[in-house]
This record gives sequence, structure tokens and C-alpha cells, in this order.
Amino acid sequence: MRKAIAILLLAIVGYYFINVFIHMPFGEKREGVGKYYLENTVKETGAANVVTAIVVSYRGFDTLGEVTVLFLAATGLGAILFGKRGEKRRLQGASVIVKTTSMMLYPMVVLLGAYVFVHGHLTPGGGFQGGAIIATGVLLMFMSYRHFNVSHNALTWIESLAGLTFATVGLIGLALGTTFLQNFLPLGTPNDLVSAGIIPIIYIAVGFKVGAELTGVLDNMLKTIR
Amino acid sequence: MILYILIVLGLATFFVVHRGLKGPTPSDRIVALDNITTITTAGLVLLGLYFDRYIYIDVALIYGVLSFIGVLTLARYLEGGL
Amino acid sequence: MSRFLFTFIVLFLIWLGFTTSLATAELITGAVLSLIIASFSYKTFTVEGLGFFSPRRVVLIIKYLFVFMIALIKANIDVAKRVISPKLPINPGIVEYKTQLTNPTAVTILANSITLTPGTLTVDVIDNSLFIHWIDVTTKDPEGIVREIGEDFEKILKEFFK
Amino acid sequence: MLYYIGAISLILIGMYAVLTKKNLLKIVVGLSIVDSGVNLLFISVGYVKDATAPIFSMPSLTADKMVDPVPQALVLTAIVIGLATTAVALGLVIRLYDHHKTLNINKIRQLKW
Amino acid sequence: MGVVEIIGWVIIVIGVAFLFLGALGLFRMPDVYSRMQTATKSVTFGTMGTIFGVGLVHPEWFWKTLIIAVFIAISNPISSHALARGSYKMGIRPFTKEENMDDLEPVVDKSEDEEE
Amino acid sequence: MSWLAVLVLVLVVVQIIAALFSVWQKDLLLAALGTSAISVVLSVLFYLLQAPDVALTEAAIGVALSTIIFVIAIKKTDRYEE
Amino acid sequence: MEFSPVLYIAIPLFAAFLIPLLGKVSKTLVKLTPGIVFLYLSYGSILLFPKAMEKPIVQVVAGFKPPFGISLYYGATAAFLITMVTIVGFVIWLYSYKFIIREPIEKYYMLFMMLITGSTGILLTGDMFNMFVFLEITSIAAYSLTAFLRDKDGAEAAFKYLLIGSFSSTFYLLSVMIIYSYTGTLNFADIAGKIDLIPPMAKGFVLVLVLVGMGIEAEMFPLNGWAPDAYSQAPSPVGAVFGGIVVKAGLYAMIRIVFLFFKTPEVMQFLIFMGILTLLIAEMAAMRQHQIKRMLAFSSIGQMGLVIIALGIGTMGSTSAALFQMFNHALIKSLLFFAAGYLVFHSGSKQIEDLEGLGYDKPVTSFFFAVGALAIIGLPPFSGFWSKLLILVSVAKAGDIAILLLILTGSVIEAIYYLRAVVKLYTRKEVPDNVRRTPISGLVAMGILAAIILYVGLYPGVIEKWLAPAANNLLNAADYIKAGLF
Repeated sequence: MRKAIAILLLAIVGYYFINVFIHMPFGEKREGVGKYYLENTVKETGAANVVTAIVVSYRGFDTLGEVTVLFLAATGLGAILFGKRGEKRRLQGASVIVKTTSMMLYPMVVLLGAYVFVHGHLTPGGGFQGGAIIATGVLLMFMSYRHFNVSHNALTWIESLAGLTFATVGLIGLALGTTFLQNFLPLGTPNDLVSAGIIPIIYIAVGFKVGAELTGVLDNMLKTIR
Repeated sequence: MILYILIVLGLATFFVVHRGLKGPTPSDRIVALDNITTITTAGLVLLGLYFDRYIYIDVALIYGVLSFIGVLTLARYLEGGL
Repeated sequence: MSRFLFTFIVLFLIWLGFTTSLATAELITGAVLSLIIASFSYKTFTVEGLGFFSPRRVVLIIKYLFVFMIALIKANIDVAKRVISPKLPINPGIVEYKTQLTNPTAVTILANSITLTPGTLTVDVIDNSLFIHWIDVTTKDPEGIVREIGEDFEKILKEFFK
Repeated sequence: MLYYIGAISLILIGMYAVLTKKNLLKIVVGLSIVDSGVNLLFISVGYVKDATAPIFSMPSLTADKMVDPVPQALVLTAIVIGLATTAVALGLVIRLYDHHKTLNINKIRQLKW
Repeated sequence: MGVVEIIGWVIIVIGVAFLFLGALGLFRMPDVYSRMQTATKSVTFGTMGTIFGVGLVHPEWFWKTLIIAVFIAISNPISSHALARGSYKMGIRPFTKEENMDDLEPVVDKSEDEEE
Repeated sequence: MSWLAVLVLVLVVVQIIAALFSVWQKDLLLAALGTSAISVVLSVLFYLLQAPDVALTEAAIGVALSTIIFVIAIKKTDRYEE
Repeated sequence: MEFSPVLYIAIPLFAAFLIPLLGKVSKTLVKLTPGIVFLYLSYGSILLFPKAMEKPIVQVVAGFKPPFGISLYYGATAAFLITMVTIVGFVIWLYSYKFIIREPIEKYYMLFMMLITGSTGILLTGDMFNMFVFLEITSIAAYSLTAFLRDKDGAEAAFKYLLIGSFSSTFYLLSVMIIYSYTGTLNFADIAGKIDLIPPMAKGFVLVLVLVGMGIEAEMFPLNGWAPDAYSQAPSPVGAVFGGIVVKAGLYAMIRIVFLFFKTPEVMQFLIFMGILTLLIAEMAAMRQHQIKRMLAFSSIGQMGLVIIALGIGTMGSTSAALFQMFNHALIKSLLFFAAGYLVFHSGSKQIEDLEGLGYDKPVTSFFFAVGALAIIGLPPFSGFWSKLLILVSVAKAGDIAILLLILTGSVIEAIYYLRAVVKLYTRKEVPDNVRRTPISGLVAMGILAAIILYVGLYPGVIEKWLAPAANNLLNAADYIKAGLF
């Protein structure tokens, strides 16, 4: 019964979808803000990667919100799973091979994450991806060593300081008499590491923050007792 | 040239997907996933060559690293670790 | 200190590989990041330190790579033949490989090499025996197993970690 | 066009899972499938034929041969938000399992749905 | 087309061939361990070859492709080892003939456990 | 129809198969595996649609993190669907 | 530094990132932070209020002109609602200062602050996708807070809310996508100018998607299944935030989009129809409830139905009446939740039956509950009277007697169940001596709200004179486009 209703509902939704998207042109150029961004990004922001420029500069407010969403998810997960940590139980340890390799790979993965967020304005990637990679690298250690612990104190500090950096960078723009999150640094030459004004600063802050947050999420979930 | 190679890769993917759908044990399917990710890494590098953009290689690099960790997690789950 | 420097140098080399650029800003950023990362991971990253860079070892690494490559290609062709042939000529089993290596890194490298050469797959490591799934078991005699599977690797590794 | 079909089928399959499945984790899986479908749809809307990625890494690239960057920027945000939602959902699932020792929706139902 | 480039293409083609054979092996082999054998190893080798070949075709990409290839060479055996170990611990026994008895069976539970 | 379109067709088919697989499958671990496979294919599709940024994000978040937290959640709860 | 609308978002975010660090110093500091933030924001909003009433303030973020950058649109409607939100937020903070004693306190305050900030963002933003982001901020904070007590029902209610909420955000994202693909822009004002580029079929689909997506937040009829559970299982202050603030933001977003893009008679008819359904069904359901907070939740849905009807009529008078009603409802529902929170706390049970006799044992709290109940029914001299009267007058002016009768029916039902609860409260019964006390901060919070309600009830002119510009701003799409694109 439930299935029948669901299928009926989906059939209606699907019908509308198909009707709308059959007329949607695929692969054609569009007028609109996208075109403006493509033509003016390098001039206005100095970033080679237009997507990064949009994410951090033109629509930087979104990114601030996005960081907040992740922050809230980490906080909320902490609140939901509060008081459920600990209790000993027997677990299968990882084999020597996995342990040794994790040790070797852990710094490399973290370095890769750092590379991704430092080069956010030049190559694909940026703060979120870099942070996710760092968190995954820490997870590698969690998986190999049950006793591996991250310091919650340090996580909190990184998280807060990175978040404050982001907000402060925004407020500096406001304090200088322009608008929130406005660039106040020289743009530099495109495709240099030190270019694009505040974009790298924001992405580094985001990278640290997301890395710390996702590590916190994974830690919270892993250390929860069943 | 590259497209023909990619089609071969696609064919290989079908074998792997078949194993992933059929594979009697969970391990079989995880092996299939592992192989899909490895093949995909190769495919991404080849596509980067096809589009002739150096920056696309980054994606393959990160992809390789992360898929490895994903598969390792699954393996550790099977082992009873985690 | 030596361990820290080693970690730093390795990370910096990897950074150079990532960026493939020698611009000053890139180098400085790489150095700073390597320092930061090395400072919290050097304790686990290595036990030996700078000793890895002694010329004797570099030669051994090259030699090892060479031996490994040859084994890899040979084994791959072997497995390819098995896969193509319609009868599927396999004779699998799990055998015990007693290694004389004690250093965990050495065991890891040996096990990885064994795993990477098709036909053999390290299933488990308990103390200093590797349990290997072998696709074509030709011998059950312990010394024969060592000879067939990983003697070349082991010799070099033993010398390396002496 | 193929992209649209793939994306729409993903959305529909995910919605089907959410609507009919009785298992909490399955529902979360369904939600993440829907998210993936929406993202794919969005990106394919921004695609331009024979264009390349909007990154000026080489001097030979010009702005009129690039895909629309806006959907990419938006999807970037949407993916991260999807991850956040999934994480919270899984936290709630763990909580619910803790209380009820089951993942079946029919056995959990205490409040009227 | 320089010599290096041609070599690169040849390596790519060889790599893809191995990759395909690996996938075929995954399709044909009778049990998990044999599948890991052929599949993972040949696929890894093929992938390494392909990526390395791309590095040769485009010499300025060489270092990054080398890093990817090395990384795959390090990581893939680990994941397949972990998978094999996981499957064994789960109780999946390999498909063997009578005389090739399983050496791991009697000692499998000895590997270390840890307290959380 | 160009060869690239064939490749896209293959990928879309694989993706739909993976989605159906993860919806029908009773073993939740395999359902999580299915979502991982969807993400794999999705990131290749993003790559083909010239969105390396998004492909990277999908690889980092869909293939690795999302799957991992699913597996952890399965570990903390129940693996099989009744 | 001059107060600028972007600070409504920036300051709470800054504070939220600071709270974990403050938590290392002292818990009191953590508790005080949101209060200081909201106090400052209310001060700023009152400063900005007359300016925004005259002429919409359009604030650009990151220095790019709309439609290229994100712009914040602080028009008269937004100013009206945001001032209300910050003040009510401050009062709710005051209430929860002593009410929330459960760990982890700093997480609670962070989530609480972001819940209100997200709603403010929805009210403030002039960009479609930005609204999605704020919607998600609100939702994720709301899910976590619903499950904050970590009991059985809380987690279940939160999961249900999450399920429906994800659908809502998915639908909204889809609508953003279709709109973007045809118009190539995301700025509300810009889209409103180009809305005819969308073919009719797609336009209809977008309308449905927006109505479904935002209707979930605004508790429109078939989509409000989450509300009663979430309201009743969340801690009382959070229930007050839901009823007083979040719903308003969702409704504002929905109405803003509908009025800007799809203002046709059919759509307005549909809105009226949905409003009536929502009102009647919710009031019927509220009648049958035995738990006090569920009753309040259903009543809140019913009130939203009333507001939707008034907005659907779409005349100047009805729209301002609707805004007035939103204002009143935010205050009164918060007061009711506050009082109900302590009543439940004192009696130790969520059932209405168990409230018997509390009116003598806990006279002050019960008195505030009674004030709230009478105000929401719409009795003079409370503020609820005027807004309800205005709605009825505007409906009568529009000449639809049937709607008038239906609204009256709804009000009568509402009066019945509220009076039932109040009567229960003042039924004499021997109560065991109760040592629990309502803390001063809670009483002060309730007192402030009750005083405002009474004051506005006696002098409705204070609010009424601001209603006309606010309603005008909401109704007049052309002005919005002109101001939004400067």
C-alpha cells in the first residue's frame, strides 16, 4: 500500500521533472552572471580559479554560512552524542602492515590536504576539500591505532581561531569603510601562490577549521559506545 | 586514441561491476569497489590527458588517496576493528 | 632531531612533487607546512632518522626497486596467462612464510612486495611469520616457500636494516 | 541529455527509498542519493559544449570557452551541507538505536507520524 | 612525436591491457582470495603503467604522475592485505584442493586484540 | 554519437545500477558501499562535465568521508535490515 | 562604526566561534554571550528601524554590486520582523538562562544563537542561494536542539524533522536550480525582473517546489507533521524559538518569493485555501491534545494558517494585519511556551490534566499563562485582539463572508481549548507542597513579554503606524526590484 502510494507520487514528480527538463537546453551558453564572472574574475579578484573566486569572494557570504553549517553539525553531533563515550570492549587490532603504512602515510596525507587548501585559488580544491583530506588522514591513524587520541583542547582552539580569523577578515573590510568580506590586500599576479588578496587567507582558515571539525565529528562517532 | 582506451576501461568496469553485483560475499563486493576506484584513477589521469589540462591531475591524486582510505575502513570493519 | 630532520626532508620533497614549481613563495610555504606537519608526526613517522640517506642504502634502494620491478613484470605476465587460459589453471592455498626480519618496517615492505607481485598475497602477519595466499602452490616445504616467494627481497632488506 | 536522465533517476530512486523503506539507515542512504542526484543535475545545467573548466591556469584559455562556474560554486556548498545533514542524521540514528535497540521505523514509532 | 612520447603510449597500452586482464580475472576466479590476487595486483600494475605512461607522454606532468603511481603502489597492497585479513577473520576460507592445507587456520585467533 | 557519449552512457548505467543496488540491498554495509560507488561514478561525471572542483569535493566527501561515517554508524548500530 | 545590517549575521557568528574558547574560561561567560549579542543587535535594530522604514537599506557583501555579489535587503518588512526577532531572541535567552541546566551548556548556547541567526539571515538576504544556506543553518541547529534532551521521543522527533526538513531543502534547491538555469541570476530583484524568461510549465513546477520547500518551514497544512513533535520534545525555550521566530522566517521567505515571482489571483486563491485548511485542521487537532506543549504547537500552526489567509487576500489592510498578527504571535506564543515550560517543570508531567491546582500553588507563572491564553484568543485589552480584529475587518472588506465565518469558527475552537486549560489551572485541588521555584530570570522574561503584550493592547498605535510601510514593502514588487538592483 505504502509502496503504491510512493510510486504514484514519484510518477507525478517524475512526469513534471521530465516535462521541465526536456525543454531545458543542454550544453548551451547562457547569458547571466556566469558570463560576467568568467570575464571579470581575474581582473577583479586576481584568482585563476573562477570557482574559488566565486565561492570565496563574490559569494563569500555563502561560504561563511557553509562553514557555520559544518560547525553546527559538529556541535550538534557533539550535543546529540554527549555522554556516550568510553567503556572498554575488545576489538581486533590492525595488523603490523597496516600500522606501519598508516604511520608513513599520515604526514603525507596531511601534507596533501595542506597543499590542496593552500593552492585553492590556483588549482581545483580549496578549504573544504583540504579539510576533508586532513580529517581522512587523521582517520587513518584512528583506524590503525585504537589508542591514538587527538587533543580536544587543540581541536577547539584550531576551530575557534580559524573561525575567528574568517569573521575578523570580514570585519576588517567593514572597519576599513568598505563592505563585509571585501578584499583589502593587493591582488598580485594571477597564478602566483601569493595572489588573489584575501582568498588564500580565508581558504587556509577554512581548511584548518573544516579539518578540525570533521576530525571532531569522526572522533565523536568513533568513540561512541554501541 | 585515448577514447578507445577509455572504452576499454569502461568494459573492464563492467566486469568489475558484475562482480560487485553478484559477488557472493561482502568481501567480493568490496574488492570490486576497490578495483573500480583504482581503474577510475587511471581513467581520470587519461581524461586529464584527453582534455589536456594539467590541473586535472590533482583530482586523480586526491581521488587515489581518499578511495584507499575508504576501502581500508571497510576492510577494518570486516575484521571487527574500527 | 635526526628523525625530525628526516621527516622534514621527506615531506619537503613530496611537496616539491606536488607543486612541481620552484617559485620562492611555493618553497617557503612548503617549508613552513613541512615543519608544522613534521613537528607533530616525526615521532611516529620514522625510527631511524637521517641514516636512510647513507649512500650504501641508496644503492640498495635502487637495487631493490630493480629486483622488484622484474619480479613484478614476470609475475604479472604469469597471472595474465592464467587468466586468459580457458581452463583457469590455479592451485591456491595458504602457506606460512617464516621470515628472519624483525624490524616492522622491513616486514611491511616485504609483505607489500609479496602482495604486489601477483600470485601471492599476504593474508596475515603473526609474530614473524607471514601467511601467504599463493595462487599456485608448488611446494609445501618451508625453505622452498621462502625460496620461491621472497628470497631476493628478503636478502636486500636484511642488508638494508642491518 | 544523458546527464539529466541519470540525475533524475537518482533523485527518484532516492525518494523512493526514503518513502518506502522501513530502516532508518536506509532512509539516510536514500537522502544522500537524492542529494547526489540534485548535485549532478545542477552541474549538468551549467555545462557548455566543448568548453573547459573555469580555471585560468594557462594563458591560452579564454573566457568564452569555459563552462558556467556558478553552478559549480553552488554545488560545492551543497555537497558540504549534505555531508553536515548526513552527519547529524547518523548521530540521531545512533541515539535512536541506543534507546530502542532497533532500526525499524515501525517499532520505533511512539509519536504519531 | 618524440621517442619518449611513443614509449609513453606503448606503456599506456600495455598498462590498459593488464588492467583489462585484471578485471577479467576478477570476473573469472573462483574465490575471494584468488580474485584479489589477479584483480588487485594486475589492476594496480596496469594503473601504475597507465599513469606512468601519461607522465612520459607529457613530460612536464612527470613528477605528479610519478607521485600518483608511487602512492598507488604503496596503498593498494595495503588495502588488499587488509581486505584479505578481514575476510579471513570473518570466516571466509579460501578455495583450496585437499592437499594444500591451510596453514593459517590453527593460529588465526592469535593475532592481537586490543582493549579500547 | 561520439565515443565520449558512450562512456557517459556506461557511467550513467553503472550509477543507476549502483543506486538500485543500494536501495534493494538488505545488508546495510553493502548499501553504504553502493552509495560509495555512486559517488565514484558521480565524481567521474563531474570531471567529464568540466567541473574538477566539484569532482574533487565529491571524491573527498562522497567517496571517503560520507562512506566512512556510514560505516561507523552501521558499526554502532545494526548491520542487517529486517 | 555605523551599524550595518550585515552585523546581524557577523556578530553572532563571531560570538559563536568565540564561545568554545570562552567555555575554557568560565561557564558564566558562555551563558552571558548570547544575551549581550542579542542586546546589542536589538539596540542596533532599533537605531536602524526608522531609516529602513523610510527607504530600504541594501547592503552589499564583498563589494560587488548586485546581482554579482550577494546583497542584503533590509527593507521595511525585514526591519519590522528582524527587530521583533532580536527582541524576542533576547527575552528567550533571558528565560533559558536558568532554565537550561543540562550539559553541554556551551553547545546549547551556540546552537540556540545560530538558530536565531539563521532565521535572521532568511529574513535579511536578497539572494536565493544564500537563503538556502541560512535555511540549512536554521534547520541543522533546529534538529540538534530538538534532540538536545537526548531522550527517546526527542531523538525521534528530531529525526522526523530532519527527514521532512531535508526534503524541503532539496525542493528549494531544485527550484533555485531551475530559476538559475533560465534567468542566469540568483538575486531576488534581478530574478523578479526576468521571471518571464521561464516557460510556464517550469514556472509552475518552481512554484510547487517553493511552496513545498518553504511550506514545510512555514507549517502549511499537509507538511506540518514535524511541528507538534519537535515543539513538544524540544526544551521549552527552543519551542518558543520555533514558534516565535523560525516559523516567521519560513513564512516570510515563502511569501516574499510568491509575491515577487508568482503574484497571480490563482496563487492567492490557493494560498487562502491552504490557509483555511491549515487553520481548521490544526485547531481541531489542538482540541484533541492532552499534552500542553503539543496543544501549543497545534495552536501555533493554526495561527500560521490565519496569517496565510490574511496574506493570501493580498490587500494592503490584510497584509498589515497579517504582519501585526505575526508580531503578536511571536510574543504571545513565546510567553505561553515559557509559562508552559515551568508549569510542566513544576507539575512533573506534560499532561494538561496534571496542571490542576497549580494556579494557587504557583500563582505568578499561572497568571502569565492565563495572560498568554487570553491574548492569543483575541480578547481585549491584549494585543492579540487588535490583530485579529484587523484581519477580520480586512477579510470582510474583501467581501468574502465564508472565509470570515471559517476564521471565526477556528477562533471559537481555539478559545475553547485555551480556556479549558486555564480553567484546569485554576481548579482548586490539594497539591503536595512543591519546593521548586520559578527563577527570577524566567519571571522577568515572562514579565517583559506580558508587559509588551498589554502595552500594545492598550496603545495599538505604537505598532500600527509601522505596519503600513512594512506591508507596502512586502506587496510592492516594483519597488523591491528598483531598490534591490540600485
